[in-house]
Amino acid sequence: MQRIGVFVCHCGTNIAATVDVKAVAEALSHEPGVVISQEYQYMCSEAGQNLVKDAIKEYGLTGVVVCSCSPRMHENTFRKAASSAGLNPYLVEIANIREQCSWIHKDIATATEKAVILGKAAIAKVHLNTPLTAGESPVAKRALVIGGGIAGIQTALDIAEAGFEVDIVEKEATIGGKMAQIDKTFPTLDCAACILTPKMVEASQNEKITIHSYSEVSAVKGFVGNFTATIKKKKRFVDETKCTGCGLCTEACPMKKVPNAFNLGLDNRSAIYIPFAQAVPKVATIDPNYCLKLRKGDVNDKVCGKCAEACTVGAINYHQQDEYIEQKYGAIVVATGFNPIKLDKYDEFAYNQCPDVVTSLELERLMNAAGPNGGTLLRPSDKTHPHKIVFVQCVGSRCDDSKGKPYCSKICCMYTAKHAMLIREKYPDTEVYVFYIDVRTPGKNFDEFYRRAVEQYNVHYIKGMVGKVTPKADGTIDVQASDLLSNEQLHIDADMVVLATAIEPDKTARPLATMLTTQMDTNDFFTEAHAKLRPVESATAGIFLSGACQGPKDIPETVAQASAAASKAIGLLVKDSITCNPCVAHSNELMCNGCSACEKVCPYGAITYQDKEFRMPDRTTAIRRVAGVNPAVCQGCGACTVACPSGAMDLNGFSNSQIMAEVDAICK
Amino acid sequence: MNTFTYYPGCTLRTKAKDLDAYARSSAEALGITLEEPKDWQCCGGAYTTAKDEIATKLSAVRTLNAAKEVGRPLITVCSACHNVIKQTNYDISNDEEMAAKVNNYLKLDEAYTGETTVYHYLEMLRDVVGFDNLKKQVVNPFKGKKIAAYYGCLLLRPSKALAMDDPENPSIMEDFIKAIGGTPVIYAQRNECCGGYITMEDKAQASKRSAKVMDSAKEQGADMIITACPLCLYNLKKNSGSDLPVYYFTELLAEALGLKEANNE
Amino acid sequence: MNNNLKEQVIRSSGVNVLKCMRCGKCSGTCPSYDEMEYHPHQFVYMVEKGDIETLMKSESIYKCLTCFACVERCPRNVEPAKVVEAVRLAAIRKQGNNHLIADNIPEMLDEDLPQQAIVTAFRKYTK
Amino acid sequence: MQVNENKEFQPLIVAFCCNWCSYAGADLSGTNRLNYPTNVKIIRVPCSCRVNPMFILRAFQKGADGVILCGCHPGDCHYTSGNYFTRRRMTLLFSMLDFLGIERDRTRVEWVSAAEGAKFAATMNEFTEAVKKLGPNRRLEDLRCRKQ
Repeated sequence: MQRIGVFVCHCGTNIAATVDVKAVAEALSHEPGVVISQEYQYMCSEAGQNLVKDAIKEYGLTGVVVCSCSPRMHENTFRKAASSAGLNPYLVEIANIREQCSWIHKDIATATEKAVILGKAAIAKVHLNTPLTAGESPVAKRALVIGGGIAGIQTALDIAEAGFEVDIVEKEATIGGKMAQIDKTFPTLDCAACILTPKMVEASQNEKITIHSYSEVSAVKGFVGNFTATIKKKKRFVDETKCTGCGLCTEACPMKKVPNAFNLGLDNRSAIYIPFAQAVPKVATIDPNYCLKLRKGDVNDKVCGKCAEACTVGAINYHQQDEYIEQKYGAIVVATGFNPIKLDKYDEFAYNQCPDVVTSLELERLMNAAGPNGGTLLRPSDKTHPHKIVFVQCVGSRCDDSKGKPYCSKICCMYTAKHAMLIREKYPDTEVYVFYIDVRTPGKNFDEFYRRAVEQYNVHYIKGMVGKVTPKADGTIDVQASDLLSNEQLHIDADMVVLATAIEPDKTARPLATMLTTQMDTNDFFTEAHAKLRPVESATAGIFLSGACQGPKDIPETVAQASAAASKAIGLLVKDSITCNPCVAHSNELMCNGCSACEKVCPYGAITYQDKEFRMPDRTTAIRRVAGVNPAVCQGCGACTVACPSGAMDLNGFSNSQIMAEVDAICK
Repeated sequence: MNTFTYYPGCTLRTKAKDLDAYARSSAEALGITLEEPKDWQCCGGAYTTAKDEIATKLSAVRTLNAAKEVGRPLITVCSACHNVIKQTNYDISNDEEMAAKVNNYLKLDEAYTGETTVYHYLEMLRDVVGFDNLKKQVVNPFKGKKIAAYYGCLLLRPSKALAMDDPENPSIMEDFIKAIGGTPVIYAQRNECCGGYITMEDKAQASKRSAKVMDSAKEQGADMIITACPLCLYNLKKNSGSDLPVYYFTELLAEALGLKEANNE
Repeated sequence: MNNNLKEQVIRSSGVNVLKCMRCGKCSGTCPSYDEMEYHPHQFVYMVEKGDIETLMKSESIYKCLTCFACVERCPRNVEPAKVVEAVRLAAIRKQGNNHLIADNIPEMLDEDLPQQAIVTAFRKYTK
Repeated sequence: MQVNENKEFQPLIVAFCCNWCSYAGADLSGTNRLNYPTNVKIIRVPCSCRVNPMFILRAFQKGADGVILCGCHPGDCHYTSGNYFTRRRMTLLFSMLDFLGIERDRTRVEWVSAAEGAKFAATMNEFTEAVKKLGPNRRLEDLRCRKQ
C-alpha cells in the first residue's frame, strides 16, 4: 500500500494570492494513498524541507508530491531532501502550480481547481514511480566561451587561471568587442584600450586559451559536462598560422574605399584589413564583398592579387574554405554582448539625413586617438571643430514596445556625462547641452561623476526632450526641444547632435539560445536561472551567462559577472564526474521481439541487440534476439518507447503507465 | 481592372480645380479610369479622434461604403480627405465599438467594417502605375529642376493609420519627383504642419508656420515646392510671405505627361 | 479636481495618461508651442491630476493644429493630441460655447481660401 | 443566485510539453505573467517524441476536448532528432483521426522554444479558442469514462 505525502507551497503570495492553497491541500488529502497533506509558506526553505523530511520519517512515506514552482526550479531541492530522509529521490514528483498556474491565471476559483487537478495528476504518477539510482558521467575539462568582448575575455582568463582549457569563439576578425571601440571609461576616465588591450594580449598568450576569431558556433549537442560544439571558422582567405600582421597587404590593396566597420563607417579601410592596430589575433582578413579578385567569382582569374604579391610569408590563400572544428566541452559561457539599435524609427532626430547627427558609439570613435580624425573632435560633414553640441538621452530606450525598447539601457546617462566632460575638458570653447528625462546614476562614484560634469565642467543639463532636429543649409543644426523646468520651447543652433542610442542584444543571441535550449526574455536578453540567487547561470545546466547578453551593463558590472560566470563554470569543471540522469530507457526482454525498430530511432546508439538464452514454457530453451540499453549512453528521450511495437521498451521516470495515469487524472 | 472609385472632395470642386483636373487627365493618360461615386458628401476636413464622436465620421463611412458597393479601391487626392477617410477606415476596422455605433446609425444593407482599400493618388502612382512606368511616359521631364516635396502633417500621420510611408523620412513624393525628371530637395520641415485651419482665426500663427516650411525648403535650394493639399497650398502661398512657387503635384504630373496646355485652354 | 470631467476626457480620448513618462518630447516637437498657454505635456499631466476646467478655459485648446507630431513621436505612445481634442470637445459641447460663429465667417474669407479651411475650422471649433 | 444557462463551454485541453523547450517556454510565459486559459493542463515529457499516439487517444477517450503537443523547433531538439519523429508520427495519427471524423483542429503540434514564452501563451489562447468553437469532443469520448 502506497503512503503518499502531499506538500503545497504558498511561495509567499506568489501562489497563495491566486490559488487557495488550503483548499488544494484539503482536496488532495482525499486522494487514494495520501496519508498526509499540508501547506506551508515556503516549501523550499529549510523549514519547508524539514516538513517533508519529518513526514517521510513519521509516516513512512513511499512517495512525495510537492505542489510548488516549476520542477526546473526546485525538483532537485526536494529530491535531495527526500534522499536525506531515506526516501529514494525519484519517488518525488512536482506539481507546477506557480509558473503554469498561479502566475498565468487571475481567477482564484478556476486557478485553485486547476491546481488540484495538477496535484492529482502528480499523485497518480507518483503511485507508479519506482526507486531509481543515478549513474555518473565524466566531465569534459574544457570550457567554451562564445563571444570575445571584455566579458568573454575575462571569463576565459579566469577559467584558464584555474587550470582549464578554454576556447573563445569570436565572430569578428579580432577579439575586444565593444570595449575596443570605446575611447575612455567612466567614472575614472582611463583609456579603454590601455586597460583592454593588455587583457587581449594576455588571452592570446595564455597557453590554456585558444582564440577562434572570425568564427561562429554552428551546432551544440549534448548536456552538462558533455557538450559537443561545432565551430565554424569562416574563410578569411589568410592563413592565420603564417600571417605576421605586418600590414604590407593592406597597403598594397588597391580597394581602399571600404567602410571601416571598426570606425562604424566613419572612414574607409582596404578590402584586406586588420581591424585595428592592437587586434588579437593580429591577422589580416579579406572582405570578400569588396575584394576585386573575390568579387570576380573566379579566383583563378588574373585580376588584382596585389595582396598575395605583397605578402612575404605567403599567407594569402584565395582558395581558403570554411573549416569546421568539433570539440567536447564540459561548460559553455555565453558572452554575446550588445549593439546599439538601428535609428530608422527616430528620424525626427535626422540621423539618416545629417552626418553631424551621430550615435554615442560613433562619438567614441570620433574622439578616439585611433579613430578617423586621430582624436581631434571634428564634424563628419566638413571636418570643422564643433562649438555647440547637443546630447539627447533615452533615444529608443524606455519606449513603448512598438517604438523601441521598453527597458532603460542603463549605461547612457554615465557615458553621456563622460562625453560631455571630456569635450569640455579638451575644448573649453565648446558649449555642451544634455537633454535628459531622468539622470540615472546608481553606482559607486557615479552620481559624483555626473555632478562634476555639471558643477566643474559647466555642462548644461536641461530637463526635457528634443522633439525635432532640422539640419540647415549653413551647416548648423536647429535643435527644437522642450525645457520642462522653465516651461519653454528651446531652439539651439548646434554644430553636432549626439544620440544616446538604446542598446539591444546581439542578433546572434536568439539563434544561439535556441541551439543551447536556454531561455530568453521578450527583448532577447538571456534569462538567468534565478533573478536574485542564480544571476550568472542559465536555467539549462552547464550554460552560463556573462556580460550584456543577460541585460544592459557597464564595464565593471560586466567584468564582475564575467568572473562570476567563470567561477560557476570552474565549479563544474573541477568535478571529475557528475550524476547522470537515471531516467533512461530499458527493455523488457521477455516482451521484446527483436525487431530493431528502437535501435533505428535511437540518436545515441545506446541500443544494441544480443542473442540471449530464454527458458520457454515447456522447459526448453530458446535463443532470442533482444534489445538492451546502455544506460550511460542513453539520454532518455523516449523515441524508442514509441517506436517499439510490442511495448517492451519503456522509460524510467516517464513510463507509459505513469503518463497514462497523468492523462487519466487530468481527464477525470 | 484599373478602374478606381475617385473621391474629389469639396475643395477640388471649387478652389482647387487644378488639383482635380490634372489628376483626372493624368490618370486617363496613364490608363487609369476614375469613377466618382454618386452623391458624395464633404469628408468634414478633419478627423475627430474622440471615441464618442460618431456623427462626424459618417460621411467618410458613406464614401467608403460607396466604394465597397462597386467593389473598387478608393482614390483620394486632397491630403485632408485622404487623412479623414483613411483614419475613419482604420478605426472602423480596429475599433469594434465604433464600428457597431456607426453601423447602427447608418443602417446599411450590409454593415461596413473597413472592407475598402484606400489609396492616395500618390500611392496609386507608386503601387499601381509604378514610378518606373510613369518615368517611361514622361514627355516633358523637369530636368535640372530642384523640387521640394511638402508632405505636411496629413499625408503621413498618424502613421499607424495612414501607413503611406516612413513618417519621419518619407520618400514617395521624392520618388515621384525623380520619376518626372526633377531633382528632389530634402528639407527637415517637409513633414511639419503649415498651420492648417488656424489661418481662419490666427493669421500670425499660420504665417509663422508656413514661413518656416518655405524658408527651410528655400534654404536647401528648392526652385519650387509641391503639395497635395489645397489648404497647405493656400498657407504656403498666401501666408508665408515667401516667393517660392507652390504647385499641386498633379500640375507637375500633367505637365510632365504633356497634358497641361491641353487642359489649360 | 473634477472626476467626472476627467473620466469623460479619458474615455473620449481613449488615451491612457498613466503611460506618460514625462519626457516632454511632445512639447519639444509641438509647432504651436509658443501660441499655447498650456503645452501638450501639461495637457496629459493636468488630465491625470483631474485639472480639466483650467484647460477648458484656456485658449490653448484652439491652438492645437492636430498635426499629430506629438502622437507620432511620443516614445510611449501616449497620443497627447487626442487628449487636447477631448478637452476641446468637452468645452465646445457646452451650450453656447461654439468657438466659431457662422456670422463672423464672411469677414474671415478671402478669394483664395479653400472650403477645406472653413469646414475644418467648423469641425474643430463648433458643435 | 441564478444559474447562467448559457454558460460558455469550457473545453478540457491536454498539452504535452517537452522538458527542454516547450515546458521551459511554458514556465517563461508564467515568469512573464502572460495569461492563457486554465483549460490547458500540461504534462511534462522528456521529449515530444516520448508522446505515444496512445496517450492522445487515451486523452480523447477520457474526455479531453483538445490535445496539443509542443516540442523544440525542428533542428533544435535537445535529443537531436526527437521532434522529427514527432512530426512524422503525428502526421500519421492526425490523418487517422481525420479518417475517424475527429476534427483536425482538436489536435495540433507546435514548436515552442524555451525563449518563446509569448508564443506559448499565444498558442494556448488560440488553440483553446479553436477548440471552444468545435464544442465538446463526442466522437472518441468513452461515455463510461464521463464523470458523474
